[in-house]
Amino acid sequence: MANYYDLDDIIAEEERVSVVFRKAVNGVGIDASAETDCVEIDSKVELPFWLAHELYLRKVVKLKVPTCFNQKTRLELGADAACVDLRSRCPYFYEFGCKIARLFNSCEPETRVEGRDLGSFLLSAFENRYKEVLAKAHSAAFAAASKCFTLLTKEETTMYEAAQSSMAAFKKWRMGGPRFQKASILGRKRKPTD
Amino acid sequence: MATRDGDGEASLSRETDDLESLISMTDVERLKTAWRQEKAAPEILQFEAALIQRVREQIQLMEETIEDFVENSADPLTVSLYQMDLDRTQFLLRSYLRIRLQKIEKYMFHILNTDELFNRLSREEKWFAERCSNDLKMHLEEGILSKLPGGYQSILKQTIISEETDMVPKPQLDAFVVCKTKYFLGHIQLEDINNGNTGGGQSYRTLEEPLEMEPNVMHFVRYKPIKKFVEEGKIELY
Amino acid sequence: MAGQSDPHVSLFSAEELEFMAEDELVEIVPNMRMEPLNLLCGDYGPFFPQMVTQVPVWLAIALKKRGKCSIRPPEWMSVESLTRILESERESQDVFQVLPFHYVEISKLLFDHAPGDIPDIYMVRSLIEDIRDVRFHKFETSLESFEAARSSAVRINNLSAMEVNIARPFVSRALQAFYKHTSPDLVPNAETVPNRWQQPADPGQKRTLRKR
Amino acid sequence: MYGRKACQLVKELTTGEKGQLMPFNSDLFDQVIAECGQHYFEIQSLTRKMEEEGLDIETTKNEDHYGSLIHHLSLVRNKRCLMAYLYNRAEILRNLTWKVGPVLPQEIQEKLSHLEEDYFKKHSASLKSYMSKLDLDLAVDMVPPKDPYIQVRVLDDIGDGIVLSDDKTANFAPHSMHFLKRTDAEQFISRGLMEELTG
Repeated sequence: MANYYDLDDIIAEEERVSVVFRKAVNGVGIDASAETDCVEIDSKVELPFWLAHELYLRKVVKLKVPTCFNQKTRLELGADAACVDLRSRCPYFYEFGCKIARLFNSCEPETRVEGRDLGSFLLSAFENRYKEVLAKAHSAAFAAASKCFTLLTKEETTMYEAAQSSMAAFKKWRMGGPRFQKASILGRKRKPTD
Repeated sequence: MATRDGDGEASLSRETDDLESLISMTDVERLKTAWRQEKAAPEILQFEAALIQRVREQIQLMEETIEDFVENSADPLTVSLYQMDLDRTQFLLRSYLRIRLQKIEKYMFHILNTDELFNRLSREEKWFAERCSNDLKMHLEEGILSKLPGGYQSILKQTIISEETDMVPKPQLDAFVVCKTKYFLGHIQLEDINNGNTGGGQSYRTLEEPLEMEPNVMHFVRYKPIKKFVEEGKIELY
Repeated sequence: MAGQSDPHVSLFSAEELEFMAEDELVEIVPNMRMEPLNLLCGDYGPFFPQMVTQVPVWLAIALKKRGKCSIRPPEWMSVESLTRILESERESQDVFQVLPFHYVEISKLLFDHAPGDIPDIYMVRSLIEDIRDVRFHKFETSLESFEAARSSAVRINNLSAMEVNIARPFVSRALQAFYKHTSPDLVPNAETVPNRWQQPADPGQKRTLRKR
Repeated sequence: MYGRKACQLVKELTTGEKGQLMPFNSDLFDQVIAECGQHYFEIQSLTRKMEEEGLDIETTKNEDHYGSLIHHLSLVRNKRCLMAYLYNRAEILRNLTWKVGPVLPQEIQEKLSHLEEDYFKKHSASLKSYMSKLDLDLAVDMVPPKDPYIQVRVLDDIGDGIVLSDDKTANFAPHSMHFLKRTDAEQFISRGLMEELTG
């Protein structure tokens, strides 16, 4: 279970999913197309994951596999994993994917079919792309690196930055210089008063 | 790692040469090990009470020695060398205590809710953990919880009907650490069999071959499977 | 602060590793007479002119800075020894040569503070840089062929303190991600994650970073 | 959509430069708090409606039940976002105590709510009492020591008559250079009032 206060987890759960209502609901303003504050059975609505998830568990809605995990993305990732712009599809591709996969696997078999191999799909996507992240983090020239950078998901970016900053810290140490510095939380612009 | 002196937890399995190296180790070396372990472990470890007390006594003694040197106008070179040695030990002590405080700050609610962890703290740390969590509790209550409807005001549970303390941040025991051992450790079970880490618990991980750790070979390992060896001082973190 | 370790960047700061390395012993040749030092970290001395003695690196440097000794570079810091290591390092894609755990820090400290005491210093310095680069490149390459990382344990034999510390943030995150992505509640079908235990080992390929 | 504003609040924490603190967004924060009240109001009126219809609110699963379920879930979500906002900022504040000491620089203070200022003071006080119980200052020696003295240059007007650890006073005029005890200089440097000179 993720940390309650984890910002990335919270933001990942804001990702939208398409659902179809199996039950009617009264007194809510979640269906933009509805004129009243009711949701009819069979209405198609986009909900944030945190809401869709709970409603799905209680069999109030049916869930569709979000488009970023559809066949098209899978084919592209199969062809050349490293070049696919996952960030624009979903910045929390893996985290969100894991949440969806876990949900499908925990529930009744009829919905499992669609998302059943989502978990292994995520794993192979991660495996294939992680090497590229690694290679670029340590070696690529800045321009090339920043281009690749725009394609990365949040998790990949964190890994990339981890690799880069540990290397940068090492290089800084090797150069020598002051050991004591101003706390980074304080702005750098402030000029000394004359 | 140094055994926790004074609590009678002498391990009979230690080999003679280890015992010898243990005896010849200075307390500063032991402190350095404790510092490194504390830095590398995701959760808070047992406070090294006896060791810290000895080190503090040695520091005080050294401070007095240096004062005497200065008063008797000893060779300034000698004085500055003693001062540097003292500074190094002071750094280790401060940094050790600081890492622990930072862990307490981060996981205070969890530590206060878990006897096993709470008992690892020193008397002053216990006091700090309680005070610290009261401060934060009050801050969150005044800022948010008191403004929420009844049934949603808990700081531990998301709602009144939540079954567990699902709001409390816990250390990441699935984190990977770097470690090695002085011993030959066979059959380290890598999966969490007893306390299935999966929410549903309906299926288990395919079993991996148990890990055999040869002496002095460095590994990246998930912390949880080796946790008890770290606590027993059989595996050292780097 | 530069030398302060940030838990989100790396476990130890380079300055902290340097601090640990400063406790390693090194030989010095004093040019003065001094009583033994009974330090918290151990007893050293007595010191006599031209009499070789062992002290921790920090003490050696403190004396050197004040012109009280020369430092004898450790045996592995010679051109012959380093050339041999570099050659072996280049020959094998799998194995890392045995070097002192703090070779990066110790060599930097001695370059900075006792350059005059190191014979062939330019050669030595460039050899050590080459060795470090070759090793790091090798380590990276082994990470790229890392599918075997579906594992809770990875051997990293003979990597030095600094090398481990540079690699740690990335590797531990990647391993944790692999671990998470192979969780049974994500990949329930046992066939999708083959049990590597029962797989015949591939005799033709021996990796530096093999699964244990 | 429900929970949108709450998530916006959380996203604010992740934007901006790493390690920098954004001003406390009391406007958005209060709106989310108000939303929580609104959801609760809806839950109550839906429940009341069911009771008026003579239904058992424990067991009935009708459209009103599901309506109130959605409001409940939205409230729980809003709570999580609010808590994460305050909690993560509190964490930054605690780290600040280690970095700049117990007195907040003006530029940071401007970004805090009154409650946060209070919390910072209380937490620094707790830390201070811990240190005095131990009779050990943990706010120095943040970096492994080298020589006991370092060379520094004064960047800002610190004022004169500052008492150092050896009970001597010093006059730190701007741009003046000093040879100070490492532990005396440390806090001045991390607050940006001095810089270390090397080489």
